[in-house]
Amino acid sequence: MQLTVNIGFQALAYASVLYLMAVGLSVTLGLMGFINLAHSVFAMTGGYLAAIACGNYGFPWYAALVAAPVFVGLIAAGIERALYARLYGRDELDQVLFCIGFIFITGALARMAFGPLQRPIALPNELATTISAASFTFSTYKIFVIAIGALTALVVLFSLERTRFGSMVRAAVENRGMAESVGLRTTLIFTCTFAIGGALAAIGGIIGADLFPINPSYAFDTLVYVQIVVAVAGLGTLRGSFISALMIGLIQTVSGYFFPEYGTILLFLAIFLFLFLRPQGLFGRPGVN
Amino acid sequence: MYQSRLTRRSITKALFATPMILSSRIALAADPVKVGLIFTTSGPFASSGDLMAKAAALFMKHKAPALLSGQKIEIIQRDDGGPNPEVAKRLVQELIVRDRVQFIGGIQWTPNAFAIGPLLTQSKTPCVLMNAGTSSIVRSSPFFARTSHTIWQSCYPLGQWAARNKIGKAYTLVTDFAGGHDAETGFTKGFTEAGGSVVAAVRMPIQNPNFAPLLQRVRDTKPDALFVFHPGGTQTAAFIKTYAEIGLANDGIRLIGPGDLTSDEELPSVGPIAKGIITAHHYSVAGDRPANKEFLALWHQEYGASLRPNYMSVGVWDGMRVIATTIAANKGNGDPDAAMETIKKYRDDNSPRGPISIDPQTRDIVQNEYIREVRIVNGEPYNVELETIPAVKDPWKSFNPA
Amino acid sequence: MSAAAFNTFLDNKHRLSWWELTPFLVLAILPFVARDYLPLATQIIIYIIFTLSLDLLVGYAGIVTLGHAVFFGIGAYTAGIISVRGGWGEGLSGLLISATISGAAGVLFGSVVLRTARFTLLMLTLSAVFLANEIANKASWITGGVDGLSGIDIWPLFGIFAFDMFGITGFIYALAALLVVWIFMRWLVHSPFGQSIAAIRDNRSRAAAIGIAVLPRLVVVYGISCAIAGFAGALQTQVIQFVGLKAASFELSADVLIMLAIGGAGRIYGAFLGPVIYLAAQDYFAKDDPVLWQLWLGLIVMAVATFARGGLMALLRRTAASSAK
Amino acid sequence: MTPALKLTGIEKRFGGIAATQNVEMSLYAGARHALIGPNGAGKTTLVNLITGVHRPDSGRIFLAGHDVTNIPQHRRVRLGLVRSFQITNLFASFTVLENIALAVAERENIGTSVRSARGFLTHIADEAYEIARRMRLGDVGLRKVTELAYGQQRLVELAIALGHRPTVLLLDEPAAGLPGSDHAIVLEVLQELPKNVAVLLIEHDMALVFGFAQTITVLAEGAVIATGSSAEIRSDPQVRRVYLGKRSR
Repeated sequence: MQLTVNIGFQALAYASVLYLMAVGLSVTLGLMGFINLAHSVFAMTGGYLAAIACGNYGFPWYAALVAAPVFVGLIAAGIERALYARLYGRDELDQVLFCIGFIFITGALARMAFGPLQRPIALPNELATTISAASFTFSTYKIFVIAIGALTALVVLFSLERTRFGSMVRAAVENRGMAESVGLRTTLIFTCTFAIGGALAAIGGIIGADLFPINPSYAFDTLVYVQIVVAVAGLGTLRGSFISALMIGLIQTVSGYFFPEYGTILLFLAIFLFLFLRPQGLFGRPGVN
Repeated sequence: MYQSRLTRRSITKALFATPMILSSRIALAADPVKVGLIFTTSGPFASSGDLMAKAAALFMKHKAPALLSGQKIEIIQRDDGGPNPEVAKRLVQELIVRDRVQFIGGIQWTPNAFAIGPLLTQSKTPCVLMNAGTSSIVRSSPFFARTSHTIWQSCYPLGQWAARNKIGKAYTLVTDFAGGHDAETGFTKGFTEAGGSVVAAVRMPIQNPNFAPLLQRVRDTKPDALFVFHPGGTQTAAFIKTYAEIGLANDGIRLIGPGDLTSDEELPSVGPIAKGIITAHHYSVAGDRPANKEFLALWHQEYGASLRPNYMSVGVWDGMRVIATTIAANKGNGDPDAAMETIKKYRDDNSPRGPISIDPQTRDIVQNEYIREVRIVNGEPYNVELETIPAVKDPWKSFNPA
Repeated sequence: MSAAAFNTFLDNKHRLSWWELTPFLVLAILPFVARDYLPLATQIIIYIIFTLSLDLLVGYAGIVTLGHAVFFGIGAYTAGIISVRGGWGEGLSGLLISATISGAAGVLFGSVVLRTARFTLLMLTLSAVFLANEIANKASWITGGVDGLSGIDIWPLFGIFAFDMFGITGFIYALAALLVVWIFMRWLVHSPFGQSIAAIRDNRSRAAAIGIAVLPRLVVVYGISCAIAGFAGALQTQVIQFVGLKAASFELSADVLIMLAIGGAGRIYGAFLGPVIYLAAQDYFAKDDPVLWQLWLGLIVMAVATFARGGLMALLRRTAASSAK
Repeated sequence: MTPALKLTGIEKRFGGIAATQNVEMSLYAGARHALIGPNGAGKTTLVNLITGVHRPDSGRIFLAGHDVTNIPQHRRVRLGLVRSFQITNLFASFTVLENIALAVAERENIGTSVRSARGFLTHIADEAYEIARRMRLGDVGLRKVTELAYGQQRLVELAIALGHRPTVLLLDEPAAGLPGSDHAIVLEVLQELPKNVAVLLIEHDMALVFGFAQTITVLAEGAVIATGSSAEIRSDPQVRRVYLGKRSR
């Protein structure tokens, strides 16, 4: 019992971070067919901004958690218009290379500006504590992380289902040609969703800094985890990411607990077999590729 | 100088026979002696390599001129990008063949050190290991000497100390590579010989993003202490944070390990939660010795007050001193056997870490080990030295005679 | 315009031009002019062979993969294990055994993953390379794990030429291997089989409609490419007498993709240019400032992807065409 | 006499929608047969079923008496069943003649050959040129297909199909996207097709259909509603209602 709760709790915290870091990706992929291996760059940027703001300028952590993602969202919008937009519709080789180049550049810039050491983001005191209930001990911080993850998932789902913007995004993801023919401005929709995706990744970068430490090779270190969340969720779906992040979080945590020596093998073996048996992912439609 | 010797005949000869490069390496005293240094200054482990490179530069600027009395040294620094033995091997090959260095130094990683051993033997190039800590490395070539430490040097005495200090059951958690294996076996031997018992021994991947489930398992096993070895750097803070968060400290499970666990430069970013961790190691910035004070003064003057050096920096600092002393003693004549003889006699009673010497039999370092505890001094966490175990030789070599 | 004109056209397109031999001429004189650079040149040759194998997939068959280092790694480890665990140090047979094993692995892997396309294919190859890396890491009793596999002893070639520290034997050995691979590749891509592979790349559905069994033919190409990649891996093991985890890493997969893109895919000689430029520039710039090198590399790769599709080969071809006018 | 192509009771559903319902059809050698129907009638689906891109849910397909219902596309091609595409579908990095030669090479079974390091063997080159000449592509044979005008690309589309010496040829809207003035050339080319080939022409342009076909089948909502000569079809009241009615809407 205690074990289940502890493992579930850790898995949920891990999944929340992964979900935030990856949710924007499914949009990039679904909407424009762009294979964005460099999505973690936005999480890294968010992490660095928060670390510098809090560490060097005494910014309150909560303020950074709000301000940094907004800032990253704006940067993401600019980069999407200036760079990404040039490669829509290109073959996957060009897109993959573009992303690798982008990761190299941002990694080098981060190293030049902030040095090679990892940048800690100091937590507010009230979060750096533990809460005990009965025989359980939970980290307050992780509870906060899970809350943010769950909240974001709810907000994303709600706005997709219930808002005008959300229905436009859904229409554009599911059938871009049709959406354009009824007059939706897909370019604008895409820039907006790209920016939102970047901002969410930035939140993930900040609150996940203990799981994925902020350092210049961040985007490479996290690349595969973020990509497989989307691959497992499936293309053309915006709802599967949370469940897929949760599955990966569970595999990571359970194998880390019971088979610490073989955790990574099990994770990638599971992903490989899953994708082979179900190439469209959990919620993707067959044939969307 | 070298280029002019490459006549057509020597090239033809080189193509058809294994040439003697020894002759081409003998330089006049006025020529700079070339020293090749290999550090890890890019990739995920760049932070520690940076501290090593800074120590080398600091030594060359402030200490080398006085030692060398006019003899010039040219440093050629290379980046191996992390535990990449194939890269290290190619770099060393180029340093020897293309740049004609007389000494190799640096080498943060055990696998990289093993990869270059045959090259050193073949070319007779002395190499001073300034970090890699697996005991058996120095046996792989007679041209290796070490100024850093061996992992057994700290882990074996730590095992003995733990058994003496009310730790009956220990859980070991080490990174799965040669260094980690040394830590596991060294600690276990010292600990069990003194009466302790190891309840579980887990090896974790070298790049592990998620310590939580590993530590949750430790908590559920309820040992008296958790012995941990990982290669420092970015993992330090993440590990200790998770340790605090899972609540191991609350359950009274003590965290112990070699000094890599609480590497000095990372402690400020870990913060007060590191308090109480017990480690055994040969160097702490908090070490109360005049030579250390001087070293730190130079360091902070050069690199600012906020950046701390660590044990790796000191390994390089002393290693550079070994190389400079050797060059001065042999007047830069480039004879590798003479150089090795000089190195074997090296001793320095005033290293920042205390008295050190090179064991002439094993070419490995002999130094004090300190049992330290992380304490908050002036608001910042430091490894405060509690006990001194003087002049420790590498225990592994006495248990495994050549 | 006549049938004869078409024959002439085909002749011109497929026959060997004099300039195709220039890379070999340049490499052949290298030992006489730049002896100190032989280890670097040998590394470049090994990467040329590896890049050629990727060119067959990406450039000719249109299959983009993020996991080609899996097969380089299989070849590299096979060659190392034969020597260290098997005690067999004969070089040529080591190369052949390693290439055969990675080719067979490629056929198996290809017949699984080639049923998917685009993103899923990329993700399968990506998880495969992380999986392979972790297997090599964990199976340390035969691979040496993170510490790598050392103690590889390759007997002197033909019992005479030992692998020396200066890399002269290694260089000539690698150069001969490159020559063999190049002759094979050139012959393959200019054959009707090679043309049909390019037809599949251009248009899969039309290829099926003219009677090409698309999947089996791609699987064959995949196997061939993996065999060549394994051949390159084995060559590296034998020459540097060490195998580490990097031989089967995502990092290496990305590096080789970059080299191919800089040189230009689908043209054979792009696979020559890319590694030369990449490794020579890395040797020159990265030593002093790896961070600045990473920045420049990133900028170049992004620029190639965005503006200079077809890499240097396309650029050279355009320059040649405009100067001919 | 065995029909060159025979369909019996072909059914195909996508999700809940019946794309093809109980289609029966027979083409004999030398047939000039047209398949017409409004947009969405299931014409292209039928072509995909015949060629093997999709498998029917029920029904059987016979090629010269052999049941080919369950064999893959490339093997049907080898049995002489060849198609052209409605949307131009060429090998973009090759010249016109190479496009044709690729098809000829597959028919000759040398697509897997590595004997010749010169690309294609001489007799294949000769045959490719001959087909190009017949299709009025002789002059542009050495141009990349992507450099051609659209009308010429449509002709390459046909030429590739002929490269296989088909016994049954499915032409999916060969004149699609061409201005009316060019239809005459297409008709001319079609009328010069080898006499013994069974041709199934799918087309919207009525002038082309009536000019070419001896027999016409009308498809609506996946089902055959009429088959007959052009005169019979013109006067069929159901066809007028369903087909022409829809078109005029």
